[in-house]
Amino acid sequence: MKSANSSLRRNFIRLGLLVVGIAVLDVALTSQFYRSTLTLSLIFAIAAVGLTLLMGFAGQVSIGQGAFFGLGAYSAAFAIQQLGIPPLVGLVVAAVVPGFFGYLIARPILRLSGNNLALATLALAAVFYVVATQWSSVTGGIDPGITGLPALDYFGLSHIHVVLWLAGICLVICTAVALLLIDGRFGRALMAIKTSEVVASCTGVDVARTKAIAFAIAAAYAGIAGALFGYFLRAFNATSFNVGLSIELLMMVIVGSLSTVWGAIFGALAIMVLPNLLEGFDHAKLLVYGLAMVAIMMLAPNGLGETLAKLVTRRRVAE
Amino acid sequence: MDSFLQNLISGCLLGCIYAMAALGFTIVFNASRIVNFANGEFLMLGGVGLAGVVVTAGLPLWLGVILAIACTAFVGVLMQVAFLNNARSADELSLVMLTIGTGLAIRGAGALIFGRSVTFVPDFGLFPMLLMGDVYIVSQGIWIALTLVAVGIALWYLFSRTTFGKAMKAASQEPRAAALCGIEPRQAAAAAFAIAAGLGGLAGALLAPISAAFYENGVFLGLKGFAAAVAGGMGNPLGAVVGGLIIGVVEALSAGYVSSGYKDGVAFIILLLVLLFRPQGLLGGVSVKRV
Amino acid sequence: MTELLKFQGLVAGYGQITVLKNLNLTVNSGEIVALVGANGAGKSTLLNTISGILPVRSGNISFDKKDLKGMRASKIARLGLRHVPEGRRVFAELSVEDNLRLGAYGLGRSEFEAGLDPIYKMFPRLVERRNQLAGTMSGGEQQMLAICRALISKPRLLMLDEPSMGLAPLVVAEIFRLIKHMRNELGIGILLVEQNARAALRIADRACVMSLGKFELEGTGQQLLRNPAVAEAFLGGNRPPVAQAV
Amino acid sequence: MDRRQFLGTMAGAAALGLGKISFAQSANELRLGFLAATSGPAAFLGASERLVFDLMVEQYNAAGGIGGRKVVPVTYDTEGNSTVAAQQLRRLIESDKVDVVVGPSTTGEALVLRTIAEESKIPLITMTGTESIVVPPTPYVFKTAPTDRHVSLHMLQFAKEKGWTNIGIITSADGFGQAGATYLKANAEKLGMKIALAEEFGPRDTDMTPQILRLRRAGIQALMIWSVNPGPTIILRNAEAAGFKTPIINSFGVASPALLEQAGRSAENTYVSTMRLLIPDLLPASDPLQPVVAKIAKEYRAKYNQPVTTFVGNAHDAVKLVELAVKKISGPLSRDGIANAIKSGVSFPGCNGMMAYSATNHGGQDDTLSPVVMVQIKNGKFVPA
Repeated sequence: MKSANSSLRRNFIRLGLLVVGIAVLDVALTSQFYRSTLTLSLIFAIAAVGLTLLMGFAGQVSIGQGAFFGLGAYSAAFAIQQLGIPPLVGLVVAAVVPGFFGYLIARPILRLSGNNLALATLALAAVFYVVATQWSSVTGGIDPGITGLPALDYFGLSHIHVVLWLAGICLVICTAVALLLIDGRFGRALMAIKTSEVVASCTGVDVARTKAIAFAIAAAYAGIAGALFGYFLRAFNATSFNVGLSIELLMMVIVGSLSTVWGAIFGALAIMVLPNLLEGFDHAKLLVYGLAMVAIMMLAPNGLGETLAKLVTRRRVAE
Repeated sequence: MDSFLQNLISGCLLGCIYAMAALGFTIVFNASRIVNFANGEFLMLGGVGLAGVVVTAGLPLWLGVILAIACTAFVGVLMQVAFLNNARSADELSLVMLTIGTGLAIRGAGALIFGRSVTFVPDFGLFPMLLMGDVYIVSQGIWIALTLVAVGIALWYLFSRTTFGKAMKAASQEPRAAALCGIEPRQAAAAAFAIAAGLGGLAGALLAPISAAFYENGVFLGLKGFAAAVAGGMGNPLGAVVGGLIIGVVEALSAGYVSSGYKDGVAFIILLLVLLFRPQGLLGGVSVKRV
Repeated sequence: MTELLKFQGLVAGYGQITVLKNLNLTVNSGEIVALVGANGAGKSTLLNTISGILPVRSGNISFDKKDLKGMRASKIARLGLRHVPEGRRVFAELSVEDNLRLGAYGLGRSEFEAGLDPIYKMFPRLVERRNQLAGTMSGGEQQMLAICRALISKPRLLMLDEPSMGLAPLVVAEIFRLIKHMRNELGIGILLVEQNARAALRIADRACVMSLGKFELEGTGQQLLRNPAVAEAFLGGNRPPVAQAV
Repeated sequence: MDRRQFLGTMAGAAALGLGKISFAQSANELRLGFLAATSGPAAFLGASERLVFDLMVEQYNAAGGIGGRKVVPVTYDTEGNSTVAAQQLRRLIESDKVDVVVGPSTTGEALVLRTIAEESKIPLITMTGTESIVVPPTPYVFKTAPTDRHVSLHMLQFAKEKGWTNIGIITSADGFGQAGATYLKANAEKLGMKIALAEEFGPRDTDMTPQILRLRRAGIQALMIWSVNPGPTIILRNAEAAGFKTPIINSFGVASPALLEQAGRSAENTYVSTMRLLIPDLLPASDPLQPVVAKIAKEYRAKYNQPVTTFVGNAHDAVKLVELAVKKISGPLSRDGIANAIKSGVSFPGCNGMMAYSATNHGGQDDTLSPVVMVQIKNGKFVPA
């Protein structure tokens, strides 16, 4: 137990460093472009941390997080525009609604496993996309979608600064909650389920309920991220929440590392920055991006983050 | 009644294409237990390849179809030999991501080589359009249906009458035991990829005259093919065909009687329902459990 | 009697773990060499390394004077060195006859049909079940099928991994009869890994006791049967006779 | 080690931010940003817009720039994705320090970019048709394409003149189609016409026969299609096959010579409501836009050896607007200066109509002259209807 506590302490030190890192970057980045890339990375990292909890720790694959991301964005927008709820409270709505739906859906869907679970969640994302494009009285469809979300210029700071910090704070809180959950009874139950559901249920874990809660948490995280995404752009439409988004979120987790929440944060940053680095390839961008993914999955199947981390350790040991 | 019949026929033709996409998934899954997310891109490649050869380069149609099949089959083998074979991890998830990455790369390459425009290819011709009162079947539809029948028979023959087909099945069920019998599992997998990709190329080429070739078509065809393969029972070729036809028909009927906007969701709702209530698929038998 | 399989200084393992530590052995045609040892001694690892499933780290290994190092499993199988893996591993979703057909994979159709007759003669039960899915047969039948699947290719050396595991005593007896038949009538060299050490040593011409990746003792089957250390470790040496009978 | 990895990443990100190339801003240049989807589903718009942009920039610089200012183009692909578009716009503003941005070409992207342009105070000249982009006008956002309202009104008025008042519509389930459906329905009501049946189809559908059959049963006098290819071509083919004889009017979404090639015989006798660029050689000399349209069409064909699409006009007029605004400024260029120059009044005959920008009109078209004309396909050619 002592080692677990010390690892928890180490993780919280890292969390502190994350805050410092964001602050340093906020000052260091003079360009709104890089600042907005950072903001988007932080936003996607929230969803990725949730997905890591579900995939890395509970062992349940989901290619449907984009649906909850979109659901969060729409419910926050609805809360603000139709119900007159302030944006900060809107974030809570954006966590609760997807979390609730996630819990409802999780019970039947998580009876599946492996490829079938992946496909079922993929189907979920596809169905959500169709509903988002068609239910235009609520979502605005593809055109115009949701427009006219308020600028968040609190404390005399500009919208982009406020969203950056809002995303940063949400990421830190969500990561802290994830770390505490992993470290506690719930985390042990998740890992027991990942190892063997039969063994887990024999040791008194309510497998179905635990999995459903993990799914609901991942959905809530995705929802918060979706709401922040909507706040950030102030206008969005259904095309942002197609199946590609779900796959991108999955990539973030896998490219980072499945075994730690830090991998998810790293992965979100990597996936957001990578396309910008490929700008020079112009028309070959998609080809190069695909090949880069292939190379990562071939050479670093445990995630780029984890592999880089190992390289660093090995060099340090060699020194 | 006529319009019901017409919807049914339209749905069947659409279903034939989905079925061919689904067959590709099933063949690859049968030989290597990999869910190949790049499968839809094979169809895309067949379409834009045919368009490139026939419309841009002006070669005859029959040659274009052969080239489209040969090129996609080559891409399929390349994918297996260069990427999947050399993956460091055989973990299901990283292999799936590998196929997703390959799919992106194929899409990018397709756009780069064949351009980004929407291109129609001339009908294959030969058959007249069938007209029965208000109900009709377009000539290309006859091509598609006949091809599916031919492909179905060929695949049935391959997998249940030839030793090589059985070796492919064996290699996926028990790769080690197959290797110990002198079967090279990698060869079996490469052959499966060649067949699946070639089939995708053929389906894409058949589709190009009626829906146009476009480098982004692969995603949507892949997803529908997927839904069909899983609904019919992953790994069961007959199931892939039945799954494809069911999804095609239900889509056409829901477009005809409910709403064309929500139609695209239908395939995935079927997929969800099948997964929840019959995870082995509509035609999937109870698999033989090892003792 | 000709020399078939020979390895010297064989080292192999999984990942960063070395399991086999410097092993030397020769197996000739028409003899049974038994490998006995506790769980985890490395017996299955040795067979997997010989048949090409696991790579050879270092050492020499040859079959019929051909270097096996770096050769793929499928190619080794076609040389006439067949491995019947632990747990039988029949192709459950194929018919019995298709299983046998794949055993003769790479051989001509006529050779397969010629090989089928003697096998069906030996096991009339397989004829009855030729169209049944292999996975639906009993454990003993599956084991017979797994051995026949290897036998149909007319191998010169057969490696059997735990052929008697989990089977009823009558079936075990039948399997051991088959093993002797293959040596005596067909002149096949056999490398046999068995938990049932007593039965294995009884029919073996030579035997090795394996422990922690090394050969601890070598000798004829009879020598090892009489060796008190072996009896102590594997044959339930000092236990009362009643327990042995069970 | 995790900390190392983390710090390394942060340092890398910081280096990205700090290490960017800083451009030496010269007083004698116009830094002109351009955003359009040259890949993705909207590439059919962006690709030709990008070509004419490149062509015009080349011409300006060959002639010594705009008002003596060298034009420095910076272009990015938005992939038709509004998130990517937002990122690229920020990059243009912050890293590339452009003075004005032309683009994007889809409504979804434009709606997102509008808020950023207003926040960052950069003039943005969009090439989209959605009126809500510039109504009510915001200080920095303009547009050049005819609005969906203009085009839908034109289609409906044409039908009304022909005596077709019972109308069926079929639109794609994407942004373009959904906007078209909305405007067709609203304007039909204003004109006292009836939309008997409104059908939709998925942008990647392969067979619209079910919709065609239902439209046939509805007893309509004319069918209006509002989508971009391949959908409309498939509809024309399905309609021909099903013996659908009702007149068909396509929107400007298919206004491209490719339609003749792809739809072939099935497009015969159908109508297309299009910007003038589709028929540059058939415009009457009396048409005030004829010289402009004929000139750019000739130059485009000469340079790229391919037929000109109507969307070229959207980019042409946008660049032209920039040119005229910049020419009005005598001192150093500024973003506010360009926006104010446009708002103080810029008028010119464009490809998309008599453009007249002012403080209240950020959309350009001046309502005295329809930005679109109706053409019919006869013997495999477009002719004025």
